[in-house]
Amino acid sequence: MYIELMQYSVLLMAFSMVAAKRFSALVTLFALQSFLLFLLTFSEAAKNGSTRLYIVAGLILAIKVIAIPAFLSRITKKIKVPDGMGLYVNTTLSIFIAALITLLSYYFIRNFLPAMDKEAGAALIISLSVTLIGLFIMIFRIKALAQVVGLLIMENGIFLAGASITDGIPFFVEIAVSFDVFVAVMILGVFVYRINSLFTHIDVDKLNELKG
Amino acid sequence: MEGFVVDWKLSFDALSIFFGFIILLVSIPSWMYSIGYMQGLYSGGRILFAKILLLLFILTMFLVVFSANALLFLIAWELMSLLSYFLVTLDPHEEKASRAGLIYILMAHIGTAFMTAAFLIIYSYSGSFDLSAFKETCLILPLKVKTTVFLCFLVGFGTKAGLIPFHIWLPFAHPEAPSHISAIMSGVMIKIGIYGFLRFVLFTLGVEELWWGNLVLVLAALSAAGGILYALMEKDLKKMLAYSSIENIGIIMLGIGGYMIFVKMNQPLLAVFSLAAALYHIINHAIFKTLLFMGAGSILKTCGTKNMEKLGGLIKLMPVTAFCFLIGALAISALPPLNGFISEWLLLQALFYGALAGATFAKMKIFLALLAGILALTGGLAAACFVKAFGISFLAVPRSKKTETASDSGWSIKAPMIFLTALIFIFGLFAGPVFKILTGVAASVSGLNNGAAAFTFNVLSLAPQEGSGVHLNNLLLSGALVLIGIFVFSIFKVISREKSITYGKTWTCGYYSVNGRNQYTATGFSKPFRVAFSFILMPYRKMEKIRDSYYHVKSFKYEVHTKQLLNEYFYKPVINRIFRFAEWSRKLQQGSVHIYIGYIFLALVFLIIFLKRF
Amino acid sequence: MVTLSGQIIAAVFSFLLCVRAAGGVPLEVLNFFYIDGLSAFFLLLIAVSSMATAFYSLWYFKNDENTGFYYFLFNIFVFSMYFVVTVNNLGMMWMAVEITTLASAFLVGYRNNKTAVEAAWKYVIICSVGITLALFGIILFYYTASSQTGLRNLNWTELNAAGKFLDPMVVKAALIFIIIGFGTKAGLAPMHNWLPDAHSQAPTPISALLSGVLLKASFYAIIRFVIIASKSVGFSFCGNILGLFGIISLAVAAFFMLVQKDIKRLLAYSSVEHMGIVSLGFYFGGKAGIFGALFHAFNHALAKSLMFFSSGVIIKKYGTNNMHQIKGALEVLPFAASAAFLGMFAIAGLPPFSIFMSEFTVLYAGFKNGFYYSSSALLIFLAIIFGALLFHFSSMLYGKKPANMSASKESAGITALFGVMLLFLLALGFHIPDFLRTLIGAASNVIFGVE
Amino acid sequence: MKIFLMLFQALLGIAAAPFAGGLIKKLKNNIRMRKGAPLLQPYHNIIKLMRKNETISKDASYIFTAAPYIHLTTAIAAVFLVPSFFPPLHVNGLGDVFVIIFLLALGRFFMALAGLDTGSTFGGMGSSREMFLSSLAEPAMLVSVFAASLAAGSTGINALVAAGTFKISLICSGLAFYLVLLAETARVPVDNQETHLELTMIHEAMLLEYSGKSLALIELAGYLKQFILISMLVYFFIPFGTGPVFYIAKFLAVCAGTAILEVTIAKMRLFRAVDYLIFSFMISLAAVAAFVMGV
Repeated sequence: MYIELMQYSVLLMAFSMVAAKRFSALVTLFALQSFLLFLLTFSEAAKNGSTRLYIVAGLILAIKVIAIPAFLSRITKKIKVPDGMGLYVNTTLSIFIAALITLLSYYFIRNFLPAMDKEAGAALIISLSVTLIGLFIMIFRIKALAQVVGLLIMENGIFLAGASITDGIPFFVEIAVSFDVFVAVMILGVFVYRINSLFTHIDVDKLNELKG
Repeated sequence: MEGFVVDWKLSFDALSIFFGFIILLVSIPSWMYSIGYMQGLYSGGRILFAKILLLLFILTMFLVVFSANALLFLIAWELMSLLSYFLVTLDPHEEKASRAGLIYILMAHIGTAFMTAAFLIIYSYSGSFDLSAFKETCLILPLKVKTTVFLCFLVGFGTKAGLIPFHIWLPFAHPEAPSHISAIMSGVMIKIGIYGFLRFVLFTLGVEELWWGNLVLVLAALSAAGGILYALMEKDLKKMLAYSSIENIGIIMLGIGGYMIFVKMNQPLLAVFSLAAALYHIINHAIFKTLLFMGAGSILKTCGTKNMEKLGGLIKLMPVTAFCFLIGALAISALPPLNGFISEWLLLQALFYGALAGATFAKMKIFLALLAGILALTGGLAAACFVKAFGISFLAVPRSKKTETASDSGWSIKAPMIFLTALIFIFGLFAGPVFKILTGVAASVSGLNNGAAAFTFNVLSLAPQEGSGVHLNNLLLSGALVLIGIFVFSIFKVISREKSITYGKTWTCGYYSVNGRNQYTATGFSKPFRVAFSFILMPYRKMEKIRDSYYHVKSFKYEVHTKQLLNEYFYKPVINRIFRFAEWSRKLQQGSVHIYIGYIFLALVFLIIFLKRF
Repeated sequence: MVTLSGQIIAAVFSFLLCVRAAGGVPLEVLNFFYIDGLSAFFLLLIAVSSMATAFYSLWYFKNDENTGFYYFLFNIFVFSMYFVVTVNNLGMMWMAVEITTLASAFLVGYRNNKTAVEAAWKYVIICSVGITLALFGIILFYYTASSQTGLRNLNWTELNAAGKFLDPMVVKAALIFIIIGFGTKAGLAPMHNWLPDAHSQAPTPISALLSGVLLKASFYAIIRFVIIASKSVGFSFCGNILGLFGIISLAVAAFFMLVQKDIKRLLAYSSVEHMGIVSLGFYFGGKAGIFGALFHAFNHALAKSLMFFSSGVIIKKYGTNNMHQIKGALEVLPFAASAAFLGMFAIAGLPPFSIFMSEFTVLYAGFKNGFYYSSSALLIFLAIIFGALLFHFSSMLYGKKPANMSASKESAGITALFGVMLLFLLALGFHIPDFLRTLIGAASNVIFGVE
Repeated sequence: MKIFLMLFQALLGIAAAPFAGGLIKKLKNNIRMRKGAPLLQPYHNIIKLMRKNETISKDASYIFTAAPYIHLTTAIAAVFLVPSFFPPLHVNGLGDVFVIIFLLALGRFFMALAGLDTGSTFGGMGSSREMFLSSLAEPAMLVSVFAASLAAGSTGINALVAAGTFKISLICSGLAFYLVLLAETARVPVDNQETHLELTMIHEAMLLEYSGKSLALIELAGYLKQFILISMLVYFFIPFGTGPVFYIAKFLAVCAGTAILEVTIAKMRLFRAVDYLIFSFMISLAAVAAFVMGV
């Protein structure tokens, strides 16, 4: 019961991230979403008290809830860019599109994977739509950092899928993936620095020297 | 089957040997010619490079002709194009040459693409690249497949041979290449295209339907007439020769198309006859086109130009070249008693007897008569074209400084030309025996019943059909000509007692001085044709007044050009379309990473929606 | 130097593995590494071109100091690719692919100027997106596997064994994500957009490595999943999707190459084209198609590295990527330019070079299995691409050299490298050595699931 | 025996050829109510020219000197092929009716070269126009002969002579051939032998530089050509009646017709002549069509 609730609230987080205008808000919301994931895994762990799930939950807490948001907000402090992250489409339309995306994933799962049982299906719908919403944010938000967060949201969505429809993908893969994410974010951060120092802005849509 | 293995199986049947002979016939003199031709034009290292390339080129041609395996054939074929491309663009500074080479190799490649398709279609039935296997498979191919294959072959080989819709590379590549290369390309390489057509369409695929033959005949007629018409318009000597190659390919294809329809009209004897005539013309064209290109080359070497408007009076300055060129011109205009005349006469006979024999094919009679007419027109235009070529560039007074000081080149240039001139006479005079051999070739490769006996009346004279009372003994004819000539000459020597001959200025309505500037020009010579055929040639003129003040026009600049129908209305538009589309498509990639991710998203959505379709 | 020797050792080692695996008996190391014919084949591919690249890098960076960082990343990059093709666990494989991205990101941005960083950014972002989608696919795979057969790990061997029990619909759904995800990294259009930027901005050796090996490595990942999926949904489904992307890639490459100005971008698009051909080979299927595709991947690795190397020499000399500013290269750098020219004919698929053979095989598969339209389309696009390549290269190589430029002597080692590579291409065109033949045979056996 | 007869016939033809020219001139003048030159004037001209000194342009080469001989030689060689006074006489090996056309072409080729040889503008213009017209005339001539030989079943001279039946196809082809004949012999609708205004001349312009003996050769060759063509017309296309008498009668008739025609119609512009020749080509094709229909 509360598991579904949490899953839906993850989706809700995604929506609210779509609605977010300022970058700091985005980061906070991301931390929140990750925290929900942490709770999800933790409860799973508590239910069938397996140590490896505890560890995974701990990893999430460490990396996604604490480290990465901290890192991101530190970057935002370091590079003095306006906090707004530049919207191609305004929030209302964005939310509408996000809704459409959710519908799409609903259609997809229900049409193509009818064999699934209800809960798994619902979870899959949610995670897929979260993933795609992350993709949406990467497409329709101008600033580099927004794209980083978008990537992270996709990761979250996938993690949700991994956690809910399967009983957790194999252990060391799990760990590897989360470290991987961490490294990726680090590297992206470095590049954000570089972009800022070279271009004195992080509007990646202005990065269009190379074309054709 | 895992990967293809090239097996180096060669076969030496009559057709291959015939073409091998032609390769030798042309490449040996050209090789010798190249020695004298290249020195002074290129640096030493480049000459060596060119020689190696030339050797490889000739070898690949042999490989193409003798390969008994389609894959080997294909590889050798493409190699041939590649090497000749390198030879065309021998001088890396020549922007024009590199552009010409580009067009050439591109067209060649497209042709090869068609051939590849055809080969693969056959192979997917036969499962082996062996030519014999191909032959067996082609018996059982369904008709639609056969037609497809035929069309592919027609385009593929037609491109190499320079048949008219696919000819555009030829007038670019041949003039830009070094002359000995032009000689080989025009003399042999385009014939290799014919070889491919014979080998794969006639003797592997077999003639399935009458309209195939008709199609070939129509294209051939187009090539013959169109080629010579464009040749007539040219004032660039080598370009003119290139166009005339197109014409001759047309004539050869007439013979081959004749074979195709005669087979369908079940006239095996005629079929063999017409094919043999085509083979004869292949030899002849190889000889005199090589010779003519060599002549043009030695002019280019000494006068530094191949523009007729700048030449003139060379018959006194370089007599040997002039004589050889004259003989070549006579031969290529199909004038008796030289070899070109023989093959064209034979082709006319083939058409005539075809028209006579095809009793059940009433409309074929008219068609063949029309073809005969076109052949005659071609002959007439060819004569005009070469009167112009020889008359303007060799006769009268030099038209430029550099031409006045021209002189015959060294022996390594002269000897091959003289040799080929001799060949022209030989293949003209001993038509009987030569034709006997060729009919043997045609009969044996086509597997039709051997008419070799039927076409020669006695050892020396040709007879298209026994009992028709038509014999041509060229030896006799030329003997008669010579005798009569001597007779006439001596008679007139006798009856007109020795009169004094005074040498004076040329009379031009009392105009005081005749010099290079006010002679008749090549452009002027071809004017009537330009006007008469303006519906094809679409001539247009550029006039430009060069004035030093508003009132006083110092001089006029006047140019006439003709348009290439196909280029204007087919090739250029297509190419422009492609480029415009490409330019437009660049808009899809404007550098915004967001849009790029958007593409991924769209692809995903597309697949999700159409998942059931896959 | 260290790097080179390291690479050589690795190459020798992987070569041994190939010899081992060519026998067809897969080799498992502590249930973590798994090397069968397919992996072995790709090992060989990686080994050859990374060795060559290491050698080339020595020349390329001979004049600049502190290249330590470069070589460090280079090695990580290469070894992560080795890891991709040898590891058994698909999750690990996914991670390895991600690591290749992360490692090469800094290499792409190595020159650290505006364009370089821009390219690197696009590279990382787009590839990470793709990879993430791929992960989703993997999870779907794992989901169906675990729910159908109670499988508890992601080992390829076991998934493959469970192949026929998987739920087809889920597999199809998963496959979409897999192909789009890894396809992004394999440079299939329309997910290819990072590729020209990255190739044009990276240092030349890295460009060579990217299109020579990286694309294949991620294509290898696709193949792995296709093998499993074909068990339940049949090969043709996977083939069709690949075929769609293949045709799109060819078309995109053809038209973008026509109007290209930057030589390295040109080569990048030609890589897109060749990946398209490889996937078309899978589309056409049949033994011939697969064989052609794999062989083509190998040839392309060779030829494309050669192209990048030689044009790198030209670029270094002229100091520009812009093809309109390069003229008369044949005069300035006879050897490199000739190598580039011949290599151009090679990648354009002219005989007697080996790429002709592989393309021919692929085409044959197409005609044999009745894909007349796509085969003809392939032929047409190949013709256009040939025209484009020749158009650009003849304008670069021929013509008069710039007045201020003088013909300089070229490094013998590099010339020798070119010579060797050309020789390989030529030799493979005439005869495929039995070793390679059996290796590719083993690989295609793996694909067909023949024991 | 046959050989001697043949030689005799040839000589007779050569002797008779100028007469035809004279006859046509005379008739034309008479129709115009003029007295005109005597019938034998052509002979006088030729002899007179033989006696005269010759002037040759200093720019000319051996082509210029050789051309008249070659021209005449080819004409005479053709005479050996054409049936004239004794129909069935000709050397078998010498070929067929196509060969006649080729032979005439050879002579023309050299005349055209000679026209260019002196570097005179008119010569060039003349040879250009000559080649132009002849290249257009050639297909018409060939196809008309083609049609006739279709009717005869062979291109051999004997067969053509023997094919003695009237047919529409034969009339058509005969008409076509006659039109070509007018063009080839430089007669009125296409060219005008009597003009001496350089710009309107075609055939004459080509010979402008010639004088003396060479000119004599050329004139003789011209008469021979006319003789040959008329004989061909007479034998191949007007098939009734054989034997020398009929031949001469028909020959004279054709000459008379030509004369009348030349007087009554006017010369065409050069580029109208194109239509004229294409018209004759079409007629000859029509002849083939008629033959196919069997009429």
